[in-house]
Amino acid sequence: MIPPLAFFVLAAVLFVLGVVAFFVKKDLLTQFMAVEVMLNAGNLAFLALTAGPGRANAQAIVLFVIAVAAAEAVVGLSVIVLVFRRRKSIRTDELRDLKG
Amino acid sequence: MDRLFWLVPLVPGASALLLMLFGRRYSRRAAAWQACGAVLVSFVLAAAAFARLAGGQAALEKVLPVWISAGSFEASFSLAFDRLAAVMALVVTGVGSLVHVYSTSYMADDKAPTRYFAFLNLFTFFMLVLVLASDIVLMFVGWEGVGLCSYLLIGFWFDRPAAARAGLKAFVVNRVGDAAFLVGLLVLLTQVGSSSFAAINGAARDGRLSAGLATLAAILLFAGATGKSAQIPLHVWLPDAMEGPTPVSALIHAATMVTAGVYLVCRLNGLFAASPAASAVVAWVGAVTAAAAAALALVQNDIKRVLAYSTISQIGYMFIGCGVGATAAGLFHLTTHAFFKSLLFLAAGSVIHALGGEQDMRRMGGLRRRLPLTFPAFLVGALAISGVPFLSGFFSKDAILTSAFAGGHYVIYGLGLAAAVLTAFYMFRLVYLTFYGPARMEPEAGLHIHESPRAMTVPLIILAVLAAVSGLVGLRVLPGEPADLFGRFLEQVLPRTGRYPAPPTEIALILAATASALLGIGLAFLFYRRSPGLPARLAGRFPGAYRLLVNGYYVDAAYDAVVVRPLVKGAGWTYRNLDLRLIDGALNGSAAGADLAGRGLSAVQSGLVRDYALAFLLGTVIFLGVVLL
Amino acid sequence: MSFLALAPILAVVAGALISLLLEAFLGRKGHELSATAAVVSLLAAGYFIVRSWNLELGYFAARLSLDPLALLLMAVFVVLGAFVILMSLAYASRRDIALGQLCGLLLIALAGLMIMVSSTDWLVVFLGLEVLSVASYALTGLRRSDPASSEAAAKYFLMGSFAGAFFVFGLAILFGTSGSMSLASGLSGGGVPSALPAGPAVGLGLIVAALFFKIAVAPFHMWAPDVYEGAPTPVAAFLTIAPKAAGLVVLLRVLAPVLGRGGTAAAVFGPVVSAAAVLTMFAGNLAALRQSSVKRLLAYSAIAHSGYLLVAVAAGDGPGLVFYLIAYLFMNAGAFAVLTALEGDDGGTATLDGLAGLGRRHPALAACLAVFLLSLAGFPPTAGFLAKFYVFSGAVAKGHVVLVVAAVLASLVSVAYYLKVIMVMYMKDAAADLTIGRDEPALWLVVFLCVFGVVQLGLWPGNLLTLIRQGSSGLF
Amino acid sequence: MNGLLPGVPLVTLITFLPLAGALALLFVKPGSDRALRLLALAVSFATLALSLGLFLGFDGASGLPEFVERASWLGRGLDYHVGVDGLSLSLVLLAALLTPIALLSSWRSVDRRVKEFSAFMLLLETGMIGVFVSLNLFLFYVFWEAMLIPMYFLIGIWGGRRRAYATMKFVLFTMSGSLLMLVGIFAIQAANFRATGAYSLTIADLAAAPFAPGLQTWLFLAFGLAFAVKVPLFPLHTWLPDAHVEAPTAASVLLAAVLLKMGAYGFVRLGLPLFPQAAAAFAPALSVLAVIGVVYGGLMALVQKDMKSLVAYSSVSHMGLIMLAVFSLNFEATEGALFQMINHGLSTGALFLCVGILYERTGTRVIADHGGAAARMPIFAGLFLASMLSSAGLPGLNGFAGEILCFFGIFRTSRVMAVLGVSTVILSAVYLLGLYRRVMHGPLKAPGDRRLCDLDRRELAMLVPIVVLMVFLGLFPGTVLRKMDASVSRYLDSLRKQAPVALTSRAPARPPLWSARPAEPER
Amino acid sequence: MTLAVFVVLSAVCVAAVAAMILSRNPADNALFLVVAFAALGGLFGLLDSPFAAVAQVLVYAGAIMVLFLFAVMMFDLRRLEPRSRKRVRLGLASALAALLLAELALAGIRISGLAGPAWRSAEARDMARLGRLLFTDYLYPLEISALLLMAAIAGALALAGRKDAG
Repeated sequence: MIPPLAFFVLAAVLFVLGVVAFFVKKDLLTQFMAVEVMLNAGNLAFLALTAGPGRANAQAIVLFVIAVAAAEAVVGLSVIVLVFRRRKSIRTDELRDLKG
Repeated sequence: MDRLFWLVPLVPGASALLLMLFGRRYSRRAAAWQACGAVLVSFVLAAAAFARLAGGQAALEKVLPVWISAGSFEASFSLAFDRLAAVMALVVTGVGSLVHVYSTSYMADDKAPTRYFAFLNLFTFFMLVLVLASDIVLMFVGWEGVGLCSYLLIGFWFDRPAAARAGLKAFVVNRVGDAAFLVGLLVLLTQVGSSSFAAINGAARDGRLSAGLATLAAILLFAGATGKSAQIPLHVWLPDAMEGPTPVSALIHAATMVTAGVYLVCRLNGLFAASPAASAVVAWVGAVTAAAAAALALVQNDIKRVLAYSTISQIGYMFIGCGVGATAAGLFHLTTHAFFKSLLFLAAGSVIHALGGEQDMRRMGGLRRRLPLTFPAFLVGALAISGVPFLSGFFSKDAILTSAFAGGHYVIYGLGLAAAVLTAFYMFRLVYLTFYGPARMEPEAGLHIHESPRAMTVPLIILAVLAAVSGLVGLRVLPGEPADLFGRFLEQVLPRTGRYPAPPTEIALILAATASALLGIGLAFLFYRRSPGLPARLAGRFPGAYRLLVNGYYVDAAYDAVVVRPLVKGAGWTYRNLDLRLIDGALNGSAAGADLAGRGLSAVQSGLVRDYALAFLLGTVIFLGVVLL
Repeated sequence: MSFLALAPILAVVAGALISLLLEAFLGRKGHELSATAAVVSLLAAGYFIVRSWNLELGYFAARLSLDPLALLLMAVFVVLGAFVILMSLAYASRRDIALGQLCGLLLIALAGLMIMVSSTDWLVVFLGLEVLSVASYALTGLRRSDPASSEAAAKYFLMGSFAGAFFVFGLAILFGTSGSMSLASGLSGGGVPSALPAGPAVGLGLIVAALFFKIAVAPFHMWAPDVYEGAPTPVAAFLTIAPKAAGLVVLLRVLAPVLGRGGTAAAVFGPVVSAAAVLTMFAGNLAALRQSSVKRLLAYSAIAHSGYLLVAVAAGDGPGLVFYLIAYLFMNAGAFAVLTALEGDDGGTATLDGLAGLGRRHPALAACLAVFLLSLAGFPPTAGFLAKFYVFSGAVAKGHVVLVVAAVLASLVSVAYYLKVIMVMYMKDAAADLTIGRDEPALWLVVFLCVFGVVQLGLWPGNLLTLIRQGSSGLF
Repeated sequence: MNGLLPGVPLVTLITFLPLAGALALLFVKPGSDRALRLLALAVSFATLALSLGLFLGFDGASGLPEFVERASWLGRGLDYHVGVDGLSLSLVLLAALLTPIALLSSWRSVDRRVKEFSAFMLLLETGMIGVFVSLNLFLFYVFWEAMLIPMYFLIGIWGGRRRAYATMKFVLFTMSGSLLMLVGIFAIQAANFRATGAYSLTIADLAAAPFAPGLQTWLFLAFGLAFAVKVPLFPLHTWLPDAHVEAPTAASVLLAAVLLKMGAYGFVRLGLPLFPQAAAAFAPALSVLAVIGVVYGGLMALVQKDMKSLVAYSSVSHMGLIMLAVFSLNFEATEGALFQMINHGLSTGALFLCVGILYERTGTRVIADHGGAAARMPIFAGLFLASMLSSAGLPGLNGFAGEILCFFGIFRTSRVMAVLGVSTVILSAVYLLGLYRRVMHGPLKAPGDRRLCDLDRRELAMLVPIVVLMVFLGLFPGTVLRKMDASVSRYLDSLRKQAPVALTSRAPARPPLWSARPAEPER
Repeated sequence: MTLAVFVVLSAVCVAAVAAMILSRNPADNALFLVVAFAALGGLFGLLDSPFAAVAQVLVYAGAIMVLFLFAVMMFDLRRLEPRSRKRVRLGLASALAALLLAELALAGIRISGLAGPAWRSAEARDMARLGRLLFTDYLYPLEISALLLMAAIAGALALAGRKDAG
């Protein structure tokens, strides 16, 4: 059988890939997608690391994380809409009026 | 009345206070009268107390409340009128009264007579405090107080830059001495545990004060005395002090204040007696000063500066006396000098007055007949200071030189004798240049020459009489016999430590002294009456020596180059480099550093989310690294 | 165990709903009403908080427990909420912000905060944090006409969700290895472990990093200046205080037992917290030196204060932390209130030069700002001083001398820029005239209350101190 | 204790009356400058009157604080605890005396924002008095630090051209010291709690329970830095000239006269008693710094071009002497130092007033722009001179009485230091009278300047009392000294008890230096 | 068998994410993520978590990612991203990411019991139990989630609602 470590390492890889994606991508939307990858890696880790009754709890928690992701997605998309309306662009690097 | 001797200083003091407080409300005349009156009252009180002493009482004492006290330090307002103080007090109030009276006329046309009289009274007050204090700390009050008054009066015409500068110089040079005085004071206070003169002298005599410390303290105090009494090396202020009004020169810079150093040494005779080394220093400084200053007087053209150098030289004599153990003789010379030197100054003042302020002897001459009272008075003074027999200076100077010789201080004696020749010479140079020969003043000034009013001439006459006869109190019935009147009177205060020479020696010494006086006068006659071109030729022959004398041995220049300028320059350099550049620079630098750090942080805060996330990631990685390792 | 424990949170949530609904149905007319409803709900919440004092209420199997610390913090949030609403009344209409939405979102955020501080369950804390975050993103972007506002919202959102993912991952590891969601689990399991258990430690590390982000601790702080500057000013007042307070309390609840017990865990987390504190203080203060916008300056100052507050965490000093937070509430809210008043109609925030001559033209306002700044700088006899005194003295008592020396040096740096503001207000002459709306009684009320709080807490915090000490006596 | 007015919290009243006055000022209608000034003046005079009452009612036989008031304030040792003893009594009086004078000095020169100015002056007075009367370390610190604020505003708002730089320097410099002192206070609190199990910051308690030597060293350094900056000791003095030059006259007066004393007072009240062993160990090093300050300040004063910075550097020099005396750790020196603080307060205060008077008339403080003013202003010339002479330590004036005690005490501990310290006698004469010559003497500069008139009544009212006091204290220093005696010997006893080795080895000459006077020699 | 499934699913997952990183087309990005999340759902299934797996596929892959896809269309992001020019930052970020991965892996290795055989969990497959759990133990979080969604809606309304909504 597959040891939990494999799942955990997979989760870690996905998480780090999400991080890398966050840095590589250049618009708000895709960067947020990267964050979603990280969140999912978290979910995987939840399930991978728990055993027995714990994994039932972990499933419940995963549900909440998904809810969080959904909520963030909603607000996030509206923030992005807001930015897009003002600037006609959602390039992250163009958001640098505030600095210094 | 003699019980009230402690009022002697207070009366002029009160008068000075009133004059200073209500200066504007006084009329000229009222101020003058009050000032004279105060000093006269004080003179009368002093005389009464003196009478009491003469009646046999040892001393009058008055301890007013404790003044400064903390722990083992205590100083009190304690006054004592012993025989030493009595002599000095009489001189101060006596000459002081005359100078006050003289001033009423001399300063009649001045802008601020009230201020003048206030300062003069204040001076009298401090001088009397100095004299009467039986506590050395209290004496220091008078000591510095007279210095202050000297400063104020030298700079009386403060709108003249030279006067202001001279006043400052006097004060600062005095302060240099006073700093040494203060250290000496500290040595005594901590070692003796009391500030009274009796205790200090007592401790020195019975050996509680070790010889080394006694020497240290004595030399430090004497350093203070050299400042006040204008001895080498702190003599530089006195010639400049002639910027002050002439009566002031007469009182302060001739008769009283400048002799305070001598008085101090007399006061502390126990201490100095306990330290032969210190006494030797005193004698040597006195001797060198006497000769060197007399030489300087030779080349002065300003009538008052001649007298100023003369004063320095004469005080040197007094110190010789104190240093060789003839303390009473020193004090005796102090007394006679007070009379004849104030006489000379006041007479010179009369001359200056007559010439409308002219002080340069090269523009005088032939005044003999035009100032019929001043001239004889001056002449008496000149003869007295030159040591012409039977005038006061002869007795006092001789007493000192005799003691020096008898004590085996032959070099000192030789210097003194040389100084005597020089003294006679420059005094008569002065006499000849001023009163004889052709009139060299501006024709304009020559028209107004007149004899001074009575308020000025009467003091001259009185002083002339005193200068002539006061030496008699020092007359010894027989040579070799210690019982001269003056010395006997002071015996209990100033025990004589030196020896007297054998009578034949003494007669020889007297003759030598007389001869030197006459030699000096004769030379002056030769140089300035017979062949007036001689001095210039002599100066041409020895230009180096002449320049040395004219420039006062370059002492002022040396001080300027060695002390003053390096100090000011160094301070300026330090200020610019240490305070402004280094310390402030470090401060401003750290502020700039903080600013720079802020600038760096601002630059990092680029506004790019990517960078922010990078920082976040960095933090996390480090954090986790710490956790895992 | 009582349903009553939910009352404060419910009151706030109800208020939020009512405000939002009023806004939705009445539009512009609903502004006043929704604000009133919000304030009323806050009053109700306040009432419930006071009522719950000393009752040790709990609910949901202790996932919600109203211990004194939670109640104190809830009270702080309620007061802050009221302040922000009062500050916004005129501001919102000037800036074209729907007041009802602002009130509603604010109340939701408050509810999130209350949830965070009243639980010892990581899941609840996480969810509360997300409620807070989601509402905060929206609050930040509320000035829809202002590009800065939306930029701030975007940055906040992006960074917030990024940090949130770390939280989740950390939580996963923590939960997976300790099997429990309790704050007290993991490292504080049992006894003194000789070696650090890797799983919980890493999990906790990730979570703490996420919390540091929320508290704006260097180097996780970089979003903060931009967001604080871009957010509507009353919201900025909220953001500089509330999330920080909640995050710190959570941090304290987690770390105080760990650090207090010593051992390897303390040896690892203690220095990390201390180092972060030092870094934060200096990063905030040094960067603030060069700011020309007062708002941004205060933003950096807020970061620096996170550093000071972390000192309390490092020392495990609950009472000190709470007192500092309360003092900070008054001084910072006050400063932002004045800033709100100073904002010109053109929408620009006050620059340093714009403050020139304020002392002459609006002496009262300038004086109040001066008081707040002096308090932030930590001059006696203000609340800021006493707060620093308590926190730093607690830290020294625990042996953190170097940390405290660094802290005082940092606050020395801070004096430079706080005083610079004061100097400009009083010592420079005005370049341009500043018009200030005078008909903002609510704003004045906030300013007055804050001044009162700052002075009162500085001079005579009497009962509050007792309350705090009493409240935290059982916890640490 | 409080025999004068039983039941009246006199010290509290004195401390907070000015604060109340400052608050009252805020309610006076703006614009009525005269009313504002009069109110402020009245309050400060009332404070002065109460302080005089305090002074007269002070017994001083026990050496313990009198008029003690104590109340619990913040708990855990942070109490409100005030009172005066011999060390602080005269300083309270000094602060109370100089505030009304400083207010008078600003009557005309400060014409903008009179309300704020007066309020800040009164606040400053509360701060100053508070520092002196605090018997609790926390309270002390609160006043110490709070006092910076009014000073900051006074210089910052009413100051000269470079006031921004000067205030910032002043505040940051001072705070860098005092913040470390704050850390020291924390450490004391912790150490004391560890030792006794009780929270106390009462100074007397802390002095009674000595700290471990290692701790003492650090604590002394922390406290010492704060005090040394304030004094200011070389090389921490550079804030002072800048602050003075930029400050308005009134602030300069209080800064020089009272604020600097806080540093020296801090050493006497806290630095030495709390950490006697460390203090004894550091005393030689600090003495060296102090004596460097004496000479250095004097030399720097020589080359200043601005009257105020000249006087400021003279303060550096004089405060150096006071510190030297403090570190000499014997009775005479300590009493001399405390007395000299008063004297320096009076003389330097007066000097700044005089400079301010000249500045008001001519609009310049550059020495070279002045000259010959004595001709137009004879009364002023006299008072100015008297102030200078007091500062230069002319015997008969107060400065001498203090100076000689200091010298005496220093000499007993270290002769070299005393000799170096005596140089101030020369230097102060040079720079002060040199200033006088350049400014007051010589030909009149700008003779057509009508503004150069003599003092008016207001100016007389501020200078004359100080000068009278200089003379009075010069003649009757016992008035002040006797009130100190018991406290000073108590202070030294406690030092000796805790650091016997260090103290006796430094002054081996004779048995107890601090209490009894040696057997009277013949008199 | 399971091993094969695991290998395939994880390979798909990682590959999809990697493709998403490398692809410069936003629309493709979203689609890659759908794939990745679906695969992840499968992995959840492998972990005895059918509920999570379903939720993952339905909510994530189904709902959220579709939302993203719409957003991509809406913002007209179909054109290609420009290539990054800030290589230094990217390199730094990658290095840090690699370090992070190493740290996480290290932690995983250190966590005891992970390397052993897989944990099976019958309880986790009991949906009824899970339902009960959600409405008893997790009632409070559930309610908070409700609040969270409310917050999200309110926020979305406030930010992106009609302009005259206020």
